[in-house]
Amino acid sequence: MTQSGAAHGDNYLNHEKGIKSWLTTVDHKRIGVMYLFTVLAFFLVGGIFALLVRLELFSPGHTIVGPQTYNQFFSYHGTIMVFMVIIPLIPSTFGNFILPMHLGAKDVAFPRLNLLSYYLYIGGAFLAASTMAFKGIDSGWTFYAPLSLQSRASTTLVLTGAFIMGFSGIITALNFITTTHKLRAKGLTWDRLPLFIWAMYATNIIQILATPVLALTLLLLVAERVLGIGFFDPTLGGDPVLFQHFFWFYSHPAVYIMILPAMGIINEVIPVFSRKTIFSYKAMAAAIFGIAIVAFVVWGHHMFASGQSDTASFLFSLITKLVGVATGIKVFAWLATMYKGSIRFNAPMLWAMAFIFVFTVGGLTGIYLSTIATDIHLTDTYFVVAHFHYTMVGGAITGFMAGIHYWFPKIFGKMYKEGPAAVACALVFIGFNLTFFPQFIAGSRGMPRRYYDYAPEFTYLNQLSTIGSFMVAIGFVVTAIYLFQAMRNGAKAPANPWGSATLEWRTASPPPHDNFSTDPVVTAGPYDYSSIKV
Amino acid sequence: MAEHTFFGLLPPQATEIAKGVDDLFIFITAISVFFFLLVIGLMLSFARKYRAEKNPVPTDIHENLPLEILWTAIPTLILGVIFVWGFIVYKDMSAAPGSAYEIRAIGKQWLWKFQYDHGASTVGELYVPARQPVKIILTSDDVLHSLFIPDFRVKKDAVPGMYTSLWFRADEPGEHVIYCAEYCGTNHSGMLGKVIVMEPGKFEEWRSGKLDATATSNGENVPLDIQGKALTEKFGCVACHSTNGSVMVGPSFKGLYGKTETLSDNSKIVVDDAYIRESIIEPQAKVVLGFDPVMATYKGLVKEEDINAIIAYLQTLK
Amino acid sequence: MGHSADPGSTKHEHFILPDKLAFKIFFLLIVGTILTVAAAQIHIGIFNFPLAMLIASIKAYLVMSYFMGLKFDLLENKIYFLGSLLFVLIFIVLTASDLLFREVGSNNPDFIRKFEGPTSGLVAPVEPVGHE
Amino acid sequence: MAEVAVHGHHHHAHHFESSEHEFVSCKQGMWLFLLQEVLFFSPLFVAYAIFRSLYPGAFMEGHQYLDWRMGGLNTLVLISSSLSMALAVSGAQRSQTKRTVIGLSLTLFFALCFLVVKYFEYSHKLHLGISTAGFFSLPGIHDPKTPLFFSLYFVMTGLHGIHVIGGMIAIIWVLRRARRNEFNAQYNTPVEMVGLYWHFVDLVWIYLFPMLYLVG
Repeated sequence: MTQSGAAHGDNYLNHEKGIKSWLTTVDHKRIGVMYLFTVLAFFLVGGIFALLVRLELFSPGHTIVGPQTYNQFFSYHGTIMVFMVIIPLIPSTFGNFILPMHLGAKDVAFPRLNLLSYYLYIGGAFLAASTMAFKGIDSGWTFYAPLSLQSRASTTLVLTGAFIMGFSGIITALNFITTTHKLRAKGLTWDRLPLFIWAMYATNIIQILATPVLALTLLLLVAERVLGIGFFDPTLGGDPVLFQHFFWFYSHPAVYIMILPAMGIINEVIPVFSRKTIFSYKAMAAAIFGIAIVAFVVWGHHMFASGQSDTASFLFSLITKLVGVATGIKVFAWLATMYKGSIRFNAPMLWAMAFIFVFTVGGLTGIYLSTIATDIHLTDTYFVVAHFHYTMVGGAITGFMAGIHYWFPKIFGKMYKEGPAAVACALVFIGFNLTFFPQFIAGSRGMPRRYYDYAPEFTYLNQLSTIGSFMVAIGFVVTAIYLFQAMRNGAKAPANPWGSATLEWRTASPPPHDNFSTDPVVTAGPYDYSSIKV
Repeated sequence: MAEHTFFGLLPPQATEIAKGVDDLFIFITAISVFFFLLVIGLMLSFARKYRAEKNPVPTDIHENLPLEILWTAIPTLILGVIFVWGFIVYKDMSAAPGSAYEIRAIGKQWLWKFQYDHGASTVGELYVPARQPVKIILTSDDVLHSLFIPDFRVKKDAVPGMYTSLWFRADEPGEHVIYCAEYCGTNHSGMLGKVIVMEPGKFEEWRSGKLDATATSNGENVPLDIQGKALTEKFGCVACHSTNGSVMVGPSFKGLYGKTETLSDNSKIVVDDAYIRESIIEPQAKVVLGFDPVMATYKGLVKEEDINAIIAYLQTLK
Repeated sequence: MGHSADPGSTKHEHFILPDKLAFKIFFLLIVGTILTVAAAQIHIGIFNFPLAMLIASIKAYLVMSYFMGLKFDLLENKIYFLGSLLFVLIFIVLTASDLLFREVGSNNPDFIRKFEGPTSGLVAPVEPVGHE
Repeated sequence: MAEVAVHGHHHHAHHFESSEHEFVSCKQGMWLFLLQEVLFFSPLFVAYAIFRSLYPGAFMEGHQYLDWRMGGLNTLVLISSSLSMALAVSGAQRSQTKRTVIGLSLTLFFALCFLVVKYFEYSHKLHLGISTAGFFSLPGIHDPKTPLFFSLYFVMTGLHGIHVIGGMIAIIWVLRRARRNEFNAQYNTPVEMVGLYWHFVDLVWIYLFPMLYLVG
């Protein structure tokens, strides 16, 4: 089945030489790799801000910086992590690299648009990050209305940067939807698509429907600051809660843009390492789409205490319960996939199991926040901070780590060592729980979020959290070390190291420039391992 | 102060509603712990029982409709129960009883101001009668704030240009902390307050003016500079102006009185009573060089006697 | 050479708008515009706006299906473009469920009068109540 | 993408099976782009719906200052530009290059007329002191929310105007290629795509005209 011989020497990495060939490439694989390194660089910057926030909160009152600098730290941590890291993290790295190969296509539908979306991302990201050299940003990543309008920081610049980055996401989504529709391999009908493609398809639908609303909301904020249009400014007759509606109409679907691709990766990893087909493929695809549709009707649960009418709170709370059901279906189905399988604990599987653990905690704590009565007490406290870090860092970042360890041999053609990978996974997992579980307790005891100075009773919990955050940092550093080391002189990776049945493993690793020497024909499902020996 | 409830996970319960919310919180926790142990238990047992060495040949299972229906219906049922229970509790929380005593609260960059029906207004201290429903009508003068009283399990945003409301009935007298829960700028974490629950009789006494609302609790004849010190803490001055010479958001109070300061337009002035009074009422008028004009006005909040007390206090800080 | 699995989705006759139909649509659009303006003159109160939107939607239908050829296009393109209106509808309905149903709020005139006007915004800022 | 050979024969991109396959994919990409544009305008329609139901008086008072005759003229101009664009596209599909060039030029002309009418409207209003809420200085306004109506007017028609300018740039690009005789019955994708975009811009104005100018 595998065709590794033909493309032995020539692959997409050494097809053309020189930095210019990389910067002007339209090969979806090279663009995926460029995104990978750019997004990870911003992940490092966002991570440093996270550590600075945790350092400042090590003790009540002044620890390392004053209140204004602290406000800039958490604003940058939020903005960089949300807009520059976790939204493009999986869709633009593994989406770009793997999606066309999963479909058996030679490239995405519009390769030049793909390169344009990379440069839009870079342009927007550097414009937003350049505000560090000016007056910074101090209204959080949410830019709530009256404060972001009166802020003397360079808010207009970061809003323009985020506006440009939004179009990068839209064009990528547009590209992938057309590719999924029009460039599928022969025999690859809709019910033989790998679930990663279903997850990416749902993510792209959300991206193409929600990101334009964010783009215009940011534009309206800029117009508000520059032209004084008064939609959100109470002194000109507007309503700040209207801004929260516009903002969360994008930002809740955005959290599903972050988590659905991670679910897609887990849908790929667990069957391969359990040697068993995914449990109830149709229900899983339906659950993915269920989440994608419900994503657009629940944004009001961020605003239960914001002066929203009781009618709206009632509606949003009721519909949000559906998300819990759909997520439950997926978690139980993953467990059912492991049932009676033949499980091998390679690094991707360890990260997938860490994902299930952490995402379950994240999902369950969502129940507290979707019920209005308990949410009134818990919203805007560290309980919410812990909840969205469990779902976003626990979900999307852990899903990404499972994905990088799963597709590393295919992308770089080298194998990494399993020992350090297990150590790093344990470090990050324990450090993560040590960082964020104490925050649940601080939150339920009433510690509000975005607090520079807190009451002495919360000191012990914050100190635990700071120690945990440095453990996570060490875990990621260890990961970076052994992955870069493997990139340089790791063992040559075979075409199909994990014995997977999806199309990208039928070609050499790293794949040739045109992905497949002969066009693949799909005859079986994506998780049919009967014909593949490990 | 009553101790924390539910293994220290929740603040003390100071109202009936708080008990209702905590019961629901405990129920959801029970459900969550159960499902957490179920999912993680199953995952670990499958991982141990079906690892490659022990179970080399995987069995081919595609789906199991009854099981799928089960694990869709049960969560839906449980979430339905939680929703209905939550709605019942919330109905009491949202609608204040008609007989509630109304107090207006105004959030302002970095302090809470409360206005009572008999005309008095206090900063940072909310005086309420025990065992009687109290309705707080919230609004804000500048940006979003949020009145959060953990012990009462109540929280509502103060939105400029709009009124929102919350209500509670405190069980017994005591003091409870007030936080601002909506990020509102530099001193968001310093925007604290206190709910002082009094016996109804004592509250009536206070209400009819016998106790001066702004005097510190230990009565009348407190020296002016001591009152001034208490006022600089209550109005949140010390959150931005240090008293030990270190530069914070604003210039330090230490040695400020009588000092010649250079202003942002490089002109020089001597810090005297008039400059301090003007900087409290119109902070942007004369900003010291090197500082951002961040300070918001205290006009309408600080009385003349308060300014005199603050000036007296500043004179003691050599 | 990647080729699509179900050929149906790529083979479709290339729709070319006949000139006669183009001018007919153009004429209908002009009539529509005149109707829109005429409809605005007759004052039927609450029904004016829905009527205007109905006429505009008919004109929009004409442009979409003939000038843009959506009528003769693939089903998936129809679903995408018209599906987007569903999400705009969700956006409007749920946002309205908040702003139009607030009992305590900026749009509740009797509530405002009870407290001598809002504290900020166009109306004069609040003066401290009673003796300050 | 499409490498265009000199003598007008178009080679479809290597990863497409045929130029027909490429055309269908481009059209789907365009429809997805238009889907995104609908959502891009949606917050303004939400703001319109909310503010109109909250402050009907402001809309009543505000729209008297809008000249519906100018709006009506602009509607006719845009409808004619839709016609000329449709004729240009059908011309390209029939390899009648001369008609394509004339059609596109006419569309460009109508777009220019639209912007000129818009310029007069805006300058007249700004001269009167009618502008967005922050700089509003028109005397004799009763409803405190009327400046909000004009903010909505300027933002909606302004954003639409930017899309008209974007459309004109696209038309100029396609017009130059049409004049170099690059389009024929086998290859006219760019003309059709620009046509779709232009009809969408007209579609938005069809809704804006009654909403802003003809408040019942």
